[in-house]
Amino acid sequence: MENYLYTALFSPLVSSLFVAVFAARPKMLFTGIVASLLIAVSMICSFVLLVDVNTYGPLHVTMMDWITAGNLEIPFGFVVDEVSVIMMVTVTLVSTIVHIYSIGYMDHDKSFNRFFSYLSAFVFSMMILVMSDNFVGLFIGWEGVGLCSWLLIGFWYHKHSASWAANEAFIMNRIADLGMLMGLFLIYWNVGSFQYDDVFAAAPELPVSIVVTIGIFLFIGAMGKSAQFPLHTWLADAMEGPTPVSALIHAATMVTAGVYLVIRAGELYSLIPHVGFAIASLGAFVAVFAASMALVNNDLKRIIAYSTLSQLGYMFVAAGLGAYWIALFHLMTHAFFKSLLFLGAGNVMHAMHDELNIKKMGGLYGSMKATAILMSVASVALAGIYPFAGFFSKDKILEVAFNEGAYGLWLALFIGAGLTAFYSFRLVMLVFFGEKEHVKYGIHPHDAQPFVIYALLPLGLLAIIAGFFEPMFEAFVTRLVSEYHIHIPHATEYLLIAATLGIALSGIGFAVYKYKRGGFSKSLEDKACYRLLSNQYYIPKLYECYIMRPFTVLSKFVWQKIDMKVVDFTVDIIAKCIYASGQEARKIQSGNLSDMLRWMIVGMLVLLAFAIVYSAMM
Amino acid sequence: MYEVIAFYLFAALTIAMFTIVVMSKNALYAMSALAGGMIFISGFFFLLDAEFLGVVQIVVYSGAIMALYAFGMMFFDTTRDVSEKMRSKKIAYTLFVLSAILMVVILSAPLVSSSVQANFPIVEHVGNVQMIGLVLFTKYLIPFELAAIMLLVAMIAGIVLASKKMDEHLNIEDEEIGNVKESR
Amino acid sequence: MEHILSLLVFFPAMAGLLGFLVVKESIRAYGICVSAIEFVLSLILWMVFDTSNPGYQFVEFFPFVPSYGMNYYLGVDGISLFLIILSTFITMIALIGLSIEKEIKNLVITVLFLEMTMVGVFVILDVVWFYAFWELSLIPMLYIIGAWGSANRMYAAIKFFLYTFSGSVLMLVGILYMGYLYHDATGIWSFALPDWYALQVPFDAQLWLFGAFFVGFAIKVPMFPFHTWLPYAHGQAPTIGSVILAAVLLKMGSYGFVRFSLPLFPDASVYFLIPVAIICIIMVIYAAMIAYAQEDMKQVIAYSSISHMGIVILGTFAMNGEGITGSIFLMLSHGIVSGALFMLVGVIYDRRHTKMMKDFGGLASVMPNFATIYGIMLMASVGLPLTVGFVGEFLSLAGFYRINWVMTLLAGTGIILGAVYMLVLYKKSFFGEVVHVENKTLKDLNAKELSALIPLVALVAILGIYPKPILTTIDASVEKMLVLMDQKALQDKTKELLMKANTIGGNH
Amino acid sequence: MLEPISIDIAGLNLQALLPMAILTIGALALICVDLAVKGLNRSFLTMITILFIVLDFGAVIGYKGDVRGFFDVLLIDGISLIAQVIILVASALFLPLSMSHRHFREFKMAEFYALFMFMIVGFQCMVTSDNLILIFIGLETSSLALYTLIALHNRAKAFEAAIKYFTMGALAAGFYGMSALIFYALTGSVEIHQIEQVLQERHFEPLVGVLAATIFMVAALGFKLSLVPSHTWTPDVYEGSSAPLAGYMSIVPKIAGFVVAMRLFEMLVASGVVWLEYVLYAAVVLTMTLANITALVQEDVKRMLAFSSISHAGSMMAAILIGTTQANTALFVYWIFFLFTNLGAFTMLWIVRHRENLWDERYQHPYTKFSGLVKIMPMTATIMGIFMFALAGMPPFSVFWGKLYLISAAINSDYIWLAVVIALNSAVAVYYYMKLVVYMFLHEPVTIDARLYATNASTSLKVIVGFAAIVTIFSIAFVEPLLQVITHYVASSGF
Amino acid sequence: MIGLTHYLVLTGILFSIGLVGVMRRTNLLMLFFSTEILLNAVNIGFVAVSKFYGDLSGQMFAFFIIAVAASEVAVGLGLLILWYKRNGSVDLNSLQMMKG
Repeated sequence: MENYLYTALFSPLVSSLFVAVFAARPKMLFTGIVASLLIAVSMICSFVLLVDVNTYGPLHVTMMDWITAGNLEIPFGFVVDEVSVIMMVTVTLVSTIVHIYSIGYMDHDKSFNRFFSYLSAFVFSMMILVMSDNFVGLFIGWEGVGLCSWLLIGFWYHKHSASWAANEAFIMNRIADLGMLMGLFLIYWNVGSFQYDDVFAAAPELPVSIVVTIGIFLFIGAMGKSAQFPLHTWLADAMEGPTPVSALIHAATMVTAGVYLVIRAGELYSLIPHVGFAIASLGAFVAVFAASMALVNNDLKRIIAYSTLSQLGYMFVAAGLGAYWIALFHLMTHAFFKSLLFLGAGNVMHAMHDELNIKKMGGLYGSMKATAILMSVASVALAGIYPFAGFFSKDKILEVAFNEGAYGLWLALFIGAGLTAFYSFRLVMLVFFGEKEHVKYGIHPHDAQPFVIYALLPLGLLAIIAGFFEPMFEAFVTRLVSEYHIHIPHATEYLLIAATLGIALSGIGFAVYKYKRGGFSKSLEDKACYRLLSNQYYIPKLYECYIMRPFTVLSKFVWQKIDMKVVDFTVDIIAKCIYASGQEARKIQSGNLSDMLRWMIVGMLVLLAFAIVYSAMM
Repeated sequence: MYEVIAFYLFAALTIAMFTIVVMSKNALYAMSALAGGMIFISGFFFLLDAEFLGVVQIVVYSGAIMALYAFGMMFFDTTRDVSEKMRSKKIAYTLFVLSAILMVVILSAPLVSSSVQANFPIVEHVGNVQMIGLVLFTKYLIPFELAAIMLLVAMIAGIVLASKKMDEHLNIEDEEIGNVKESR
Repeated sequence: MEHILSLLVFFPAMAGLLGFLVVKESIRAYGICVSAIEFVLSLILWMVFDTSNPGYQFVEFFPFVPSYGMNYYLGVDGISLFLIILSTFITMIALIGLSIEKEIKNLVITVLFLEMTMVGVFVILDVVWFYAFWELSLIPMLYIIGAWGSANRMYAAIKFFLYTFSGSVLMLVGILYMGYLYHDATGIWSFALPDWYALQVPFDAQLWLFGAFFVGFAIKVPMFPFHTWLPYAHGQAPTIGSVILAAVLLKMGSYGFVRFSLPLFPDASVYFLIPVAIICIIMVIYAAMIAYAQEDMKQVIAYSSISHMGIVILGTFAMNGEGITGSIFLMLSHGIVSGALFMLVGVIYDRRHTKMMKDFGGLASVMPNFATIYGIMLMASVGLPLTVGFVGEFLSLAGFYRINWVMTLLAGTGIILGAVYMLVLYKKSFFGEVVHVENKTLKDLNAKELSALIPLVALVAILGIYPKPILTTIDASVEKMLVLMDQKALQDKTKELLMKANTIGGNH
Repeated sequence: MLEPISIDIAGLNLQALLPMAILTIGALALICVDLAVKGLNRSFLTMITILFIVLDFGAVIGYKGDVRGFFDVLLIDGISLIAQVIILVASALFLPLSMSHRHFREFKMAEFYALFMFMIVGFQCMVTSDNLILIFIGLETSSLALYTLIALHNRAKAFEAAIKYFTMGALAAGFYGMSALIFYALTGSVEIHQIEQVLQERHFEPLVGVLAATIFMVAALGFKLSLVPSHTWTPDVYEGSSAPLAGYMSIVPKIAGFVVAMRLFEMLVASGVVWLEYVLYAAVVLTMTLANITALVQEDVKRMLAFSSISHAGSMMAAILIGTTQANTALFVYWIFFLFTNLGAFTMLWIVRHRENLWDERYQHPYTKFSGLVKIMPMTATIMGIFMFALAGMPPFSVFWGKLYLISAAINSDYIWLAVVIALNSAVAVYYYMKLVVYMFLHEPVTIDARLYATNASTSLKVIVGFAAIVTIFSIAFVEPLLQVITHYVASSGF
Repeated sequence: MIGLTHYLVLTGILFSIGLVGVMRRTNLLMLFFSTEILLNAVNIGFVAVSKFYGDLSGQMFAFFIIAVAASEVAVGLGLLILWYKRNGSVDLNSLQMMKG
C-alpha cells in the first residue's frame, strides 16, 4: 500500500515538475492532459487507499529524516488514516475535475502550461498538508498551498489587482502562520516531538493553560488559512485568480485546511472545550457576517467567495463544538457543491467575456442551459434543501449547536441558512433569469465546450447524492475522531429540520419572488446598511487606512528620519566631529615660529602652575 | 657685607640689561645690553668662587659669541629699529609676571638637601682652575671630547652654511631636468 | 590530508600571486578554475571530515611566537566546516557570474586574496591570527567596493572600512585582555582558542570582555544600531562584492558570537541575553520596515540581510542545540540566498544600469527564467518550508522560544514583514505591465548567469529538503560547546538557564 | 695640595668608547680625504660612510665589556645596545637613499657625510650615558648636525624648516638646562642613577621641585620626541627636509630621546607621585589624539606622515608611562618595525619625488598626486599601500605586532583605558592612511605618464624599498627573535 | 647674608625674562639673544648650587652649557645668514611658507 501512498502523493509533484519544463513555452495541449492524467492517478490511488483504510486501518510511513538538531527530530512521515484519506479523496477528486475543466477554461491563455504546473504543485502541497504525520509536515503543506495560492491568484500578473490580491493573501496567511509557528514551538518545548501521536498522547498530561495556549495559537493559524474574521479579507480579493483556481483552492480545498487542522488536533481541542466554544462562536459569527456581505454584492465570484466564508464558519462551529466528523462531512460536501458553483461561474464568465457584475447578466438560461442547471443544483445544495448534499451536513451542524445548548449559535446559523438561501438564488435569478442585461453590452454568450460540462457532471452528481453517504461516513471517520452523539429528542429534531428547511425555502422563495419582479428598488442602495454591507463593513478600508498606510508611512519615517537622520547621522556626525576637530587642531599649526614657541612655553607654564597647586595641596 | 652689595648690584644690573635685551626695539642696544649682562653674570661667578667659569664667561660669551653676533648684525643690517607686532601687550606682561612668579616660587622652595655628599668636593686651598682641570680631564673627559666634536660640527656647519656653495641655489638636479621638461 | 587546512587557506593567495602573470583575457577563467579547485578542496575536507568527532580536526600547530603564545593553529569542527565550504562555494559562484570587464585582473586577484582571508577566519584557532585575518578581509573588500562600485563608492567603501575597523580594535583590546587573564591564571601566554576554552573568566571580566568582543562582532554582523554601513556598502558595491559581503563577510560576525562570545563568556552571554535579544528584535522589525520603504532593489535585499541576521543572532543566543545549530544553518542559507539575490540584482543591473524598482515592472513576461529564479530565491528568503531558508529560521526561532516566547513572537514578525517587503519588491519589478520601453527588449539569463545561478537554486532545494547531514555535523560540535559552557559557567543563574534551555518540558 | 691621581687604563673600559670613536675617526678621515681629493663621488662617500657605520655596528654588537665605563660616565646596558643597533641600522638604511636617480647637491658634499657621522656619534652618546651632561652634549651635537643637514637640502623650505627646528631646539636646550639645574639642586648630582637614589632617600621631597624638574624635562625631551605641545615643528620640518632625512628624523632622534626618557621618567613614574603619571598620561593621550586628528585633515602625504609619526611617538610614550619590562620591550619592537615601515614609506616618497610641484602649488606630495597610481604603477601602489596599512596597524604587517605587544603591555599593567585610547586612536589613524590607499587604488589617475612618478627612482632606492617591504610583510617571522633578544636585554638592564 | 635661594631666585627671574623674550621677539637674531639669556640664567643657578654643595659638577655643567651656547650661535647664525641671503629678512613672520 505504501506504493499507492507515494503515488498519490508524488504524482502531482511529477505532474508539476514535468509541466514546469514547458512553462515558458506557448500553449501545449498535452501538458494539460498529462497533468490531468497524473492527478487522476493520484485520485485513483486515493480511492484505493480509502478502501484499504476502510479494510485494514490506517497506514503510516516514514520516508526520511528531515531536520535534526538538539533534541529535535522531524521526519518526513505520512499517515493515511480515516481523516486524511477523506481529505485526500476530496482533494484529488475535485482537483482532477478542475484540471480537466481548466483545459477548456484556460484554452486561450498564453500561460496555459504554467497554469497546470502551478495547479499540480498546489495539489502536491495540499496532499502533503493532509497526509503528514506531524505538525511541521503539515506546516510544509500549509505554506506550500500558500505559495501556490499566491502564484495562482497572481497568475495574471500583468493585472495590478491580481498581484495585489496575491500578496494580500500571502501576507495575511503569514500573519496567521506566525501564530501557528508559535503553537508548534510550544508543542515542541512541552512534548519534545511534533508527531501527532506523541503530541496527542502527551496532551492530557500537560497543564491546561499550555494546552489552551497551544489551541489558541494553532487556531490562529487556521484562521488565516480559512479566512476567518478578522483575517478574511483576502479571500474575496483572491477571486482575481482564474476561476478554476477559485474553485479548487479558495472553495474546495485550501481554505478548508484550517478546519482540517482543528479536526486533526481534535484530541487537543477536546481537552479544552471552552476554546472550542470560542472557535464555534467565531465560526457562527463569520457564518452570518459573510452571508450578509454576500447579500448585496454584485460580483459573481465574490458572492460565492463570501458564501464559502460563511460555510467555513459553519464548519468551525461543528469542529469547535467537538463534532469533528460533522465538520469533516460538511467540508466534503461543501467541496463538491461549492467547486461546482465556481466552475459554473467560470463558464458564465467565459460566456460573458470575463464580465463579473451580475447586474449586467440575466437571462443566460437560454444560451447556457447545462451550466444553469448545474449551478442551480449547486445552489440548492448550498441552501441546504433536502435531498441535496448540503442539507445533510449543514443541518447536522445546526443540530449540534442546538444540542450543545448554544442557542445563540444555533440562531445565528439558522439566520445564516436563510441568508444563504436568499443570496444563492439571488445570484441564480440575476444571472440566468430575468432581463437580458448583457445584450446592452453587445455580448453573445454561449455555453462551454461539452467536455467541460461532462467534467462537471460528477460534481453535480455528488452535490446531489453525497448526503446519503452520511451514515457510512460517520462510521468510517469516527473510528479515528471522537464520536458525537446528538441527544435531542426526535420531535425537536424534526422540528428543527423543518424550521431550517423552512427558512431556507422561504429565503429561496423570497429571492425568486423578488427578482422575478426586477429586484429591489435602487433607493435601497443609498441606505446606510446597504452601503455598510456592500463596503464589506468597511473592513478592507479600515485595514488600508489604519494598518497598511500607517505601516508605509511609518516605514518611510523609520528609514528617512530614524535610520538616515538619527542612526546614520550619529555615526556620520561622530566622524565629522573628529574631522572638524582636526580642522580646528590644524589651526595650532599656524606655521608661525612665534606661535610654536609660545605653545611650548605656555604648555610648560600651565603644567608648572598645576604642579605648584598640586604640591601645595599635598 | 660687600658680598650682599655686590650681589644686589649685579643682580639689578643683569636684570636691567636683560630686560633691555628683551624689550629694546633697537638690535644694537639689545646686543650691547646682552654683552653687558654677560659680563655682569661673570661677576656672579667670581662671587661664587668660580673664577675659571668667570673667565670663560667673559672670553667665550663677551668675546666670541658677541663678536659673532656683531658680525651677524652687520650682515643683516639690523641697525634700524625692529617693529615687534605684539598682539596684546597685556598678555605679554601677564605672561611675564606669571612665569616669573612660577619660576621664583619653584626655585625659592627649599630644594637643596643637607645630606648630600659632594661627588667632586672642592678642596680647600686648591685653585678653582686646577680643580676644574682635574675633574674635566678625568670624569668629564668624554663630554669634553664630545664637546670638541660638537664645536667641530658647529664649525663645519657654519662654514658649509655660510659658504658660497650654498648660494648656487640651483642644484645639479635642476640642471638635468631639461629633458624631462621637454618630454612633458 | 595533514595540511589540508593550510592548503585551503593559502592556495587562493598563492594562486592570486601567480595570477599577476596571467594575461588579462584569460584571468576570469583562471579565477574560476582556482576557485573551483578551492571548492573541491573544501569538499574533500568535508569528505574526510569525521562527523562523529565533534572536536577540532586536521589540527595544525606551529608555534610562531612561543614567548608570547601566538601560534599558527588551524583546526576545523562542525561549526566552521560548512562556513568554509560556503566561502569557497560563494567565491566560485561569484567569479562564475562575474560580468565586470574593467580592470578585471586586479579584481580577480583581489577576490582570491579575499577568499584566503575568509577561509582563514573560519579555520584559524589562534585568536591573534583570527584577528589578523578578520582585519585583512577588509582590505580586498575596500578595494572591490571602492574601485568597481557605483557613483558614491568612495564614501561607502571608506565607511565600511572605518566602521568595521573601529569595532574590531576594541575587540583587539578584548583579545589582549583575555590573553592577560589567561596568563594570570596559568602563567603561560597563549592565544589558542582551545586553551582559552579551558579558562574560567571571572564574572566582572566576562562582562567587559563580552562587551569588547560584542562591539567587534556586532558591527560586522551588523547589529542595530551599528548597521548603517551596510546599505551603503551594498548599494555601491559591484555585484561580486555584494555577493561575497552578504554571503560570507557578515557571517564572520555571527560566527564570532558562536566561537568566542558564548563559550568564552557563558555567564556574560546569559547576563546580556535579554539586551542582545532586544537588539535582535529591533533589527528584525526595524530593518524589515526600512526594507519595505526602499525604492532601490538592492537596498531592499541589503536591509533584509540585517533583518535575517537578527534571527541568526537570536538563534545563537538561544543557548540550546536547536537554536545554535539553527543559527549556523541560517548563516549558510542566508549566504546562499542573499548571495543569489544580489547576483540576480546584478543581472538586471548589467542590463538596465538601474536598480530602482520603479524602472522595472512586468519583467516576469520579458525574462521568465530570471523571474522564476528570483521567485525561488525570494521564497527561500521568506523562509518557505522545503527551501533552505526555512530550516534555519525555524530552528533559531524554535530554540529561542525556550528562552522567551514573547520575544520570539516579536522576532517572528520578521517572517510576516519579510514577506511584505519581498513580495512588494517582486510585485513592483516583475508583475504588472511592461511600462518602460527599454524593458521590452531585455534578454533573459544567458548561459554564464544560468551556470552561476542554477547551482544556487539546486542548493536551495537540496538543503531545504535534506539538511540533515549538515545539521547533525553542526549539532555535534554545538552540543560539545554547550557542555563546555555549562562546565565553565560560574553562576547558578547561568547553569539554570542552560539547563532550562536544553530540556524539554517543565514549567517556564 | 692635590693628591696625584693614578688612573688604571684597564678600568676605564676603553672598549666602550670604540663605537663612537670609529665614527669620529671616520668623519674626520672623510673630511681629510675630501680636502685631499676634490670631487668625490657620492657613491663613494655613501659607501664609505656605510662601511664605518657597519664597523660601528660590529663594535656595538661585539661589545663584551662592563656596563660602566670611563668614570661611570658611559653606561652600556641592554637598552643602550638595542638603541644603538636601531640607530645604526636606521642610519645605514637611510643613507643609501642619497643614491637617487637625480643628483642632489648635498649628497656630493663630504661635509654632509661627516656631519651625518658626527650626528650618529651624538646619538650614541645620548643613549650610552646616564650623565645629564653627556646626554646634553650628545643631544646638542646631534641636533646641530641635524639642523645643518636639513639646511643643506638648499631649498627655501629646508631653511625654514632648519630655522624652526633650531629655534625650538634652543628653547628646549634652555629647558633641559633648567631641569638639570633643579635636579642638581635637589640631589647634588647630575647622574640619573644617583639622582634616583637621592630622591628616594628624600622621599621625593620637596615635591614641587621634583615636579618642576620633571616638567622642564618633559618639555625638553618632549621637543625631541615631539610630544604635544612641543610637536608643532614636526610637520614643517618634515615637509621642508628631503624625504630621506625626514624619514630618518622620524626614527633615530626619537629612539635616542626615548632611551633618555626611559632612564629618567620611569624612575619618576615609579616614585608613586601620582601626578607625574597624570602628566605623562595627559601628554600621551594628547599627543596621540591631537596628532591623529590633525593628520586627518592634511593634504600632503609627507605632512600626514609627520603627524602620524607624532602619534606613533605618543604611543611609544605610553610604553614609558607603563614602564614594565614588557612595555619597554614593546617600545623597541614597535620602533624597529616602525623603522622599516617608515623607511619604506619615505623612500617611496623619495622615489616619486618630482622637481616641480606639478600637482599642487604648495605641496610636493599632495594626495591627489597619487590618484589612480595603481593603474599607472601597480607594484608601486601596492607596496605603498602595504606600508600604509602597516602604519595603520593592520595585521599581519609590521607595526601591528608592535602595537599588539604595546596594548598588551598596557593591559597587563592595568592601564585598560590607555589601551582603549591607543586602540581607538589607531582606528582614527586608519582613516588618513587609508586616504592615501583610496587615492591610489580608487581614484582615477590624473595622468598616465608613469615617468612622472619615477624621476628619482634608482636601483638602490628600489632595493631599499623592496627590503623594507619584505620586512614589513613578513614581520611575523621576526617577532619571536626580536622579543627574545630585546626582552633579555631590557630585563638585564633593569627596565 | 646672600644664600643659595637668592641666586636661584635670580636665576628664575632671568629665565623668565628669557622666556618672555622668546615669546615676544619676532626678529630672529634677537630671539637668539633671548635663548642665550635662558642658558646664562641656568648657569648662575648651577654655579650657585655648586658652591652650596661644594661640588664641582655644577660648574662643569655650566662650562659645557657655555660650550653649547657657543656652538648654537655658530649654527644659528649660519642658518640665519642663509635665510637672509635668500629672503632678505630675519623677521620670523617671513618663515610662514609651511603651515597647516
